[in-house]
Amino acid sequence: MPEFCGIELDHPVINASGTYDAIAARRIFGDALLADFPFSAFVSKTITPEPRAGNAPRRIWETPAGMINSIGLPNKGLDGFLAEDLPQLAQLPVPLIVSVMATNREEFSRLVREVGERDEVAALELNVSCPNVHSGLIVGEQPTETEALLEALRPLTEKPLIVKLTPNVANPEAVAVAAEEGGADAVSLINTLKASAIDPATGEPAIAAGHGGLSGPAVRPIALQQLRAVRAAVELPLVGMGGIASGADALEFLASGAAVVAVGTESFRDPRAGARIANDLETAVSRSPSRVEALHLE
Amino acid sequence: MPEFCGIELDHPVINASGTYDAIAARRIFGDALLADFPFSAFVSKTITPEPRAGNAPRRIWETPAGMINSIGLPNKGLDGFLAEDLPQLAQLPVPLIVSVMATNREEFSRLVREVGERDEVAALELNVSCPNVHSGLIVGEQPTETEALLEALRPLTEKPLIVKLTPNVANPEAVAVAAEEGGADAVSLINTLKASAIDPATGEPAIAAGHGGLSGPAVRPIALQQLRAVRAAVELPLVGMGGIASGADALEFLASGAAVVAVGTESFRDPRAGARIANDLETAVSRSPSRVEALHLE
Amino acid sequence: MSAPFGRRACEVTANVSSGGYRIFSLRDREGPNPAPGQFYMLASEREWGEGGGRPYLPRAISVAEAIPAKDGVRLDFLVEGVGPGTDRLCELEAGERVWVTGPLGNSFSTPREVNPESAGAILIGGGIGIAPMAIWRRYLVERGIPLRVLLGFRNEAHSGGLNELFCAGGSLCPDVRLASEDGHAGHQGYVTDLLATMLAGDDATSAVVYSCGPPAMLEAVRALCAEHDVACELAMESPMACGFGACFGCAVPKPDGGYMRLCVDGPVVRGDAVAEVAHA
Amino acid sequence: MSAPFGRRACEVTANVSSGGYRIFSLRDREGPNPAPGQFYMLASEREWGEGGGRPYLPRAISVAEAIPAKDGVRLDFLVEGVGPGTDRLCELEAGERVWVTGPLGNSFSTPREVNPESAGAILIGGGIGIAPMAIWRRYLVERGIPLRVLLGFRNEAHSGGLNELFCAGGSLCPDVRLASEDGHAGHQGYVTDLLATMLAGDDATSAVVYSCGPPAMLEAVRALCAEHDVACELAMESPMACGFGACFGCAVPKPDGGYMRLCVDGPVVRGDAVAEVAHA
Ligand SMILES: Cc1cc2nc3c(=O)[nH]c(=O)nc-3n(C[C@H](O)[C@H](O)[C@H](O)COP(=O)(O)OP(=O)(O)OC[C@H]3O[C@@H](n4cnc5c(N)ncnc54)[C@H](O)[C@@H]3O)c2cc1C
Ligand SMILES: Cc1cc2nc3c(=O)[nH]c(=O)nc-3n(C[C@H](O)[C@H](O)[C@H](O)COP(=O)(O)OP(=O)(O)OC[C@H]3O[C@@H](n4cnc5c(N)ncnc54)[C@H](O)[C@@H]3O)c2cc1C
Ligand SMILES: Cc1cc2nc3c(=O)[nH]c(=O)nc-3n(C[C@H](O)[C@H](O)[C@H](O)COP(=O)(O)O)c2cc1C
Ligand SMILES: Cc1cc2nc3c(=O)[nH]c(=O)nc-3n(C[C@H](O)[C@H](O)[C@H](O)COP(=O)(O)O)c2cc1C
Ligand code: FES
Ligand code: FES
Repeated sequence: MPEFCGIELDHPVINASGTYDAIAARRIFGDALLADFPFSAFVSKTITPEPRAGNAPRRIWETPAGMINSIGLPNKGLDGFLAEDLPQLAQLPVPLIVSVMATNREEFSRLVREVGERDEVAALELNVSCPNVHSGLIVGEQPTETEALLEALRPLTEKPLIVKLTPNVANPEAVAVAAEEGGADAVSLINTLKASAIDPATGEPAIAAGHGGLSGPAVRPIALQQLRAVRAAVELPLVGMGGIASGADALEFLASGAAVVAVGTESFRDPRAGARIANDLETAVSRSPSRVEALHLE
Repeated sequence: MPEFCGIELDHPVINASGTYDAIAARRIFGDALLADFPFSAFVSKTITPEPRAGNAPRRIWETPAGMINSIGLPNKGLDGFLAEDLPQLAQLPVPLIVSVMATNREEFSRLVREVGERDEVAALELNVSCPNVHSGLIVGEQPTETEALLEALRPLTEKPLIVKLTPNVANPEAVAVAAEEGGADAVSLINTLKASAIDPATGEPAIAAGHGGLSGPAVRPIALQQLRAVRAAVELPLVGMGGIASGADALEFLASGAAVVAVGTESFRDPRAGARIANDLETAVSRSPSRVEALHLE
Repeated sequence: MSAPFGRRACEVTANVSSGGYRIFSLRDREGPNPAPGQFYMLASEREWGEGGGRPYLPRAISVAEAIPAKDGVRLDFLVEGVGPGTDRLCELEAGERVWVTGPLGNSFSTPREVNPESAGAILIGGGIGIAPMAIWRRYLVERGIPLRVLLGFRNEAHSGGLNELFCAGGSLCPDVRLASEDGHAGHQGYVTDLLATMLAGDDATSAVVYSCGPPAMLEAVRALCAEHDVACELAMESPMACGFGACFGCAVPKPDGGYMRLCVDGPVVRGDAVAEVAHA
Repeated sequence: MSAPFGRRACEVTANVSSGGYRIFSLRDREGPNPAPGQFYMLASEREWGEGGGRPYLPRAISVAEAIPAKDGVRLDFLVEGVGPGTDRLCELEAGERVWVTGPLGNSFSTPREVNPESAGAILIGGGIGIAPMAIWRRYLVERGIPLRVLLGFRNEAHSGGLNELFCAGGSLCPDVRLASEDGHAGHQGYVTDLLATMLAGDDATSAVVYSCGPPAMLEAVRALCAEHDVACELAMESPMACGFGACFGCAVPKPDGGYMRLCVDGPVVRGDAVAEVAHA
C-alpha cells in the first residue's frame, strides 16, 4: 500500500490533471466506473477563480506517438466547482486531489483557502504554468516566483500542496528545489511540452491557438530524465508522468524515484488504462520480488 | 534554387550534424554516394579542439517514434580533422559546413579561425550546447553567453556563422536574438532534448552516460514550435530540424519559416532519406504551385 | 443505457468494399444495442499505436446498422479512408480484433419527441454521413413513422453504402431520393437543393429534419431549417481523442458563446443549439 | 564490393519455423553476393515505424546463407524474436516486402589470411550466433579448407537453424559437434568446453577460431584463444541504429582504449583487437 503525503493509496497509479472527467465518465459508463475505479486517487481538471470557456477549436492534433492539445482550461470557476462538481467528485471511492491555477497571489490564495478547507479534498495540486499578472513571468519557469508563491500559500492550508512543474525550462530541478524550500509537500512532473503542427490541408497551424502542449509516449524519455534530475535535487515525494502507457513504462518512473505515477493521454485510448497499469505493476512486482524493495512498492 | 547565407543550394535539404559520416558512407556505398548525394550541403560531425574517443557504450536506445543518443562527440580533433577528413569531405559534390564546439572562447576562436580560413569550407556551425569552462554556464542556454561568444568569433572569419540552438530552454527565441545581435548569419534548431530511459532487463539507465538526447519524429512538434517562436523573433535565415522524415514533414518547417531543413535520425532508417525528402518537396511544390511563393522554394 | 466501462476487443466478421468506401462488421458480445446516432471509438488491436505511432488515438465512427443476434450485436460501420486511422479500419480483415469503446454519445429523438405536432421525418445525408441515417431510417420505418430520405454524393466513387444500406431487393428503397454533384445519379447538384424544394412545399414544415454529412452541408441544412422554422437535428463531427468526455478536445461552439463537448452533448445536436457550423 | 546506395525493397519468399527461431528468405535483385560475416539492416515495409512507433530503427541481421540465382540472390536469415523488431521479422509473410540496406560490415578472413601457417578452421557458434557460421562453413567447405564446427545451445527451444543450416540428407554434417546446456543433444554443458578440450590437444594450435554467439561465450572464446595463443575472429554484436557508420552508436571498446564502430570496423573483429567482451 503506497503512502503519499500521508494519504493511503491502494496502488501507485493516479490520473493526470485534465485527462479524466470522472463526472462525465460516470454518466457514460454508469456505476461500473465507481466499482472499478482505475486510479488510486483522483486529480481534478485544473480550476481557476472565474469560469472559463476554454479555447476555440481546433484543440487537439495527433502526432507521432503523441498528441498536441490546447484546451484552455475550461472550467466552472471556483464557485461553480465547489457547488456543482465537488459533491459529485466526493462520491468517488478514492481520495480527491484538486488542481488549481491563478494568475496572481491573491487569487491563488483564495483557491487554496476555499478548496483546502473542504473535507472532501485530500490534497491540492498547484498548476504553476501560468504567467503571474504582476511580474509577467511564468511562475513555474522561475525558481524565485515559485518559492514566493509557495511561501504565500503554505500557511493557508494544512492539506498537502503538490507543485506541478513545467518541462519547458532548462533546469526543472531548480524549480523543484524552490518549491521544496517554499514548503511544498510533493512535486509532480511533467506537464506538456510546447509544441505545434501544421495542418497539411491548409498550411496553417493545426491548433487554433497557434500552439499547444505535447503529451503521450513521445515525451516519455524527456519526462523520465526530468524526473531523475529532480529526484537528485529534492527529498520530496514525486509524482511522475508523461507518456506512461503500460506497467513497464510506469516501472521506469518508479525505478527512477517516483512515489506515484500519473496516467494522462493513455486513458483516452483506454478508459481503464489506470487499472491495467496498476495491475501490470503488481504482476511485475510479484514476478521479481527483488525489485519490490528497490521500488518501495510493498 | 534556394540560397542560404549566400550559398547556392540545389534543394533545401541538408543533413543534421553528427548523423551522417560521408567518409564512411563512401567507403560502404562507393561512388554512388557522390553521384547521388542526398543533401544539398554537407554538415560535418561536430569537431572539438582535441581528439575525443566518445562515451562508453551503451550509446543509443530506441524510444517511441525516436531514439536517445549519448555519443559524446568522438572526433579526431581540429588537427586530425584538417589533415585527414577535410580533404575527403572536399570531394563531396556539395558545399561543406563544419560544426565546431569548444568549452572556452580561446579554443572556440582557434576552431573558427583555422576552419574558417580553409577554402573547402563554405560555412561554420557553432554547436553551443557545451558548458563554458570559465562561467560554468551552458553557452547556448544563456543569451548573454551566446552573444558574447558570437561577438568574439564574428571578427575571426568572413564565412557564415550558423548558431545551433539547444531546445532545453524556456525561451529559445531569446538565445536566437542574442545570436543575431552577436553577428550570427543563421540559426539552426533543434539539437536533441535531454532524455533518459531505463533498461527493463537491468532496472538501470539504458544509456551508459545516464542520459542522452532525444531525436526523431517524437520531437518534431516541439522542434516546429521552437522554430516558429524563433522565426517570430529574428530576421536571420533558419535551418529547421527535428524529426523530419518525409516531404510533408519538411513542408511543415518550410511553411513555418525555415530557409533550409536538416535531416538527422531518418537517415539511419534510409541512407537516401535526404534525396527522397527533397524529391517529395519538389513534387509537392509542383503539384500546388500556389504554395511555391509562400515557401520561397522557386 | 450505459456503455460497458473500458474498451473491449471485438472480432471483425466481415469487411466489404462499397462504392469507394468500406463496410465492416464487428461482433460485440458485451455491449448493449446502440441507439441511432451513437458512435464508437475504434482502434485495431494490431498496427495501431504500436510503440505509439500514428494512428495512435482511437477514431470515432458512427454505427450504420446494429443487428442483435444470439452471439452478440452485429455492428456495421461505413468508413472512408482519409488518413492513417480510417485507412487502417478500411483494411480490417475478418478474424482480427478491434478495441471498442461505446456506444457513446446521444442519439436522435423521434419527430414526436422534438415536436409533438410533427407529421414525419426528413433524413438528409451526404457522403460518409449517410451511415447514421441508415440505422435511423430503419428505426423509424419499424415504428411506422412517415419519412423521406435525401442522399447526396459527389460522384460514384463517393457513393459507398448506398446499395448495402438503402436498397432492398436490389433497388433503391422507395422513400429514398438521390442527388449527385456530377449528375450520374438522381438530381444533379447538392442534396440540399432537394431539401430546399421540399421545405418550400407546404407539407414539409411540420416535419423534423435529421442530417449528417460534411460541415458545409450541415450548415446549409441548419440555415434552411432556421429560415423555414423547421426543427432539425444534426449529427456532427469534431476531432475526438477520447469519446467519453475526458479530453475536452471535441469542443463545438454554442450559439450563445461557450462550447459543448460533442462526445457527451452530441454528436446529435439541435439546429438551434449550435452556432453556425464551421466549414472551409 | 560496395553495397547499393540506399535501402531497397526485397520480397519475402519464405518464412519457416525452426527450433524456436525463424528462418526467412528474401529475394535481392539488386545487391551483390554478400561475404560470410556480413549483415544487413532490415525493416519490414509495413508495421515498422509507422508514424514512428517501435520498431522504428532498422535491425542488424547477419546473413546465414546466400544463394545466387537468375532472379537475384536468395538471402536466408535466422532470427530469434527478442523484442519488437525481431518479433516483426519473425512474422514476415511470403510476398510482403522488407527494406534492405547492405551487405554491410566486413567479413571473415580465411585461415591462411589470418595466419599463413594455419592448418584449418574451428567454427564455434552459440544460439542465434550459429547464423553466420553456416554461410562461413559452406564457404570454407567449398574451398576445401579443413574445419570443425562446434555449436552450442541452451535447450531444444534455442536450437533453431540446426536442421536447416548444418544438416545434409537428414543428419548432422560430420564436421559438426554439439553441446547443450540441458544435455538433450551432444555434450552437456557449454560449447566452449568443447573448444577448451580441442585447444588443449596438439593439433588445434595451428587452427584459426571463428566465433559468433552471446557475449559471455565470445569472451570465453577470446580468453581461451588468447591463453593458447590461437588466432581468432569474433563476429560481435552491438546496438546499431544505422549500420553504415553514420550514428556512432555501435561503439565497441578497443584493448588500447578508444572505440571502434562495429558496423564499419566489424562485425568481425580479431580477438586481439578488442577489449574484454562486455557481458552481464
Ligand atoms: C461522432 C463521429 C462519427 C463519425 N463517423 C464516421 C463514420 O461513420 N465513418 C467515417 O469514415 N468517419 C466517421 N467519422 C470521422 C472519422 O472519425 C475521421 O475521419 C477520422 O478520425 C480521421 O482519422 P484518420 O486517421 O483517418 O485521418 P486524419 O489523419 O486524422 O485526417 C483526416 C483529415 O483531418 C486532418 N487531420 C486531422 N488530424 C491530423 C493529423 N494529426 N495529422 C494530419 N492531418 C490531420 C487532415 O486534414 C486530414 O485530411 C466520425 C467522426 C465523429 C466525430
Ligand atoms: C551485426 C549484427 C548481426 C546480428 N545478427 C542477428 C541474427 O542473425 N539473428 C538475430 O536474431 N539477431 C541478430 N542480431 C541481433 C539483433 O539485431 C537484435 O536482437 C535486435 O536488434 C533486437 O531488436 P528487437 O526490437 O527485437 O529487440 P529490442 O527491443 O531492441 O531488445 C532486445 C533486448 O535488448 C534490450 N533493448 C535494447 N533496446 C531496447 C529498447 N529500446 N527498449 C527496450 N529494450 C531494449 C532489452 O534488454 C531487450 O531484451 C544481430 C546484431 C548485430 C549487431
Ligand atoms: C487534453 C489534455 C488536457 C490537460 N489538461 C491539464 C490540466 O487541466 N491541468 C494540468 O495540470 N495538466 C493538464 N494536462 C497535462 C497532463 O496532466 C499531463 O501532465 C501530461 O499530459 C503528460 O502526461 P501524459 O503523457 O500521460 O498525458 C492535460 C493534458 C492533456 C493531454
Ligand atoms: C546519433 C546522433 C548524433 C548527433 N551528433 C551531433 C553532433 O555531433 N553535433 C550536433 O550539433 N548535433 C548532433 N546531433 C543532433 C542532430 O544534429 C539533430 O539536431 C537532432 O538529431 C534532431 O534532428 P533529427 O530528429 O532529424 O535527428 C546528433 C543526433 C544524433 C541522433
Ligand atoms: S472526445 Fe474527448 S472530451 Fe469529447
Ligand atoms: S550502427 Fe551507426 S555507426 Fe555503426
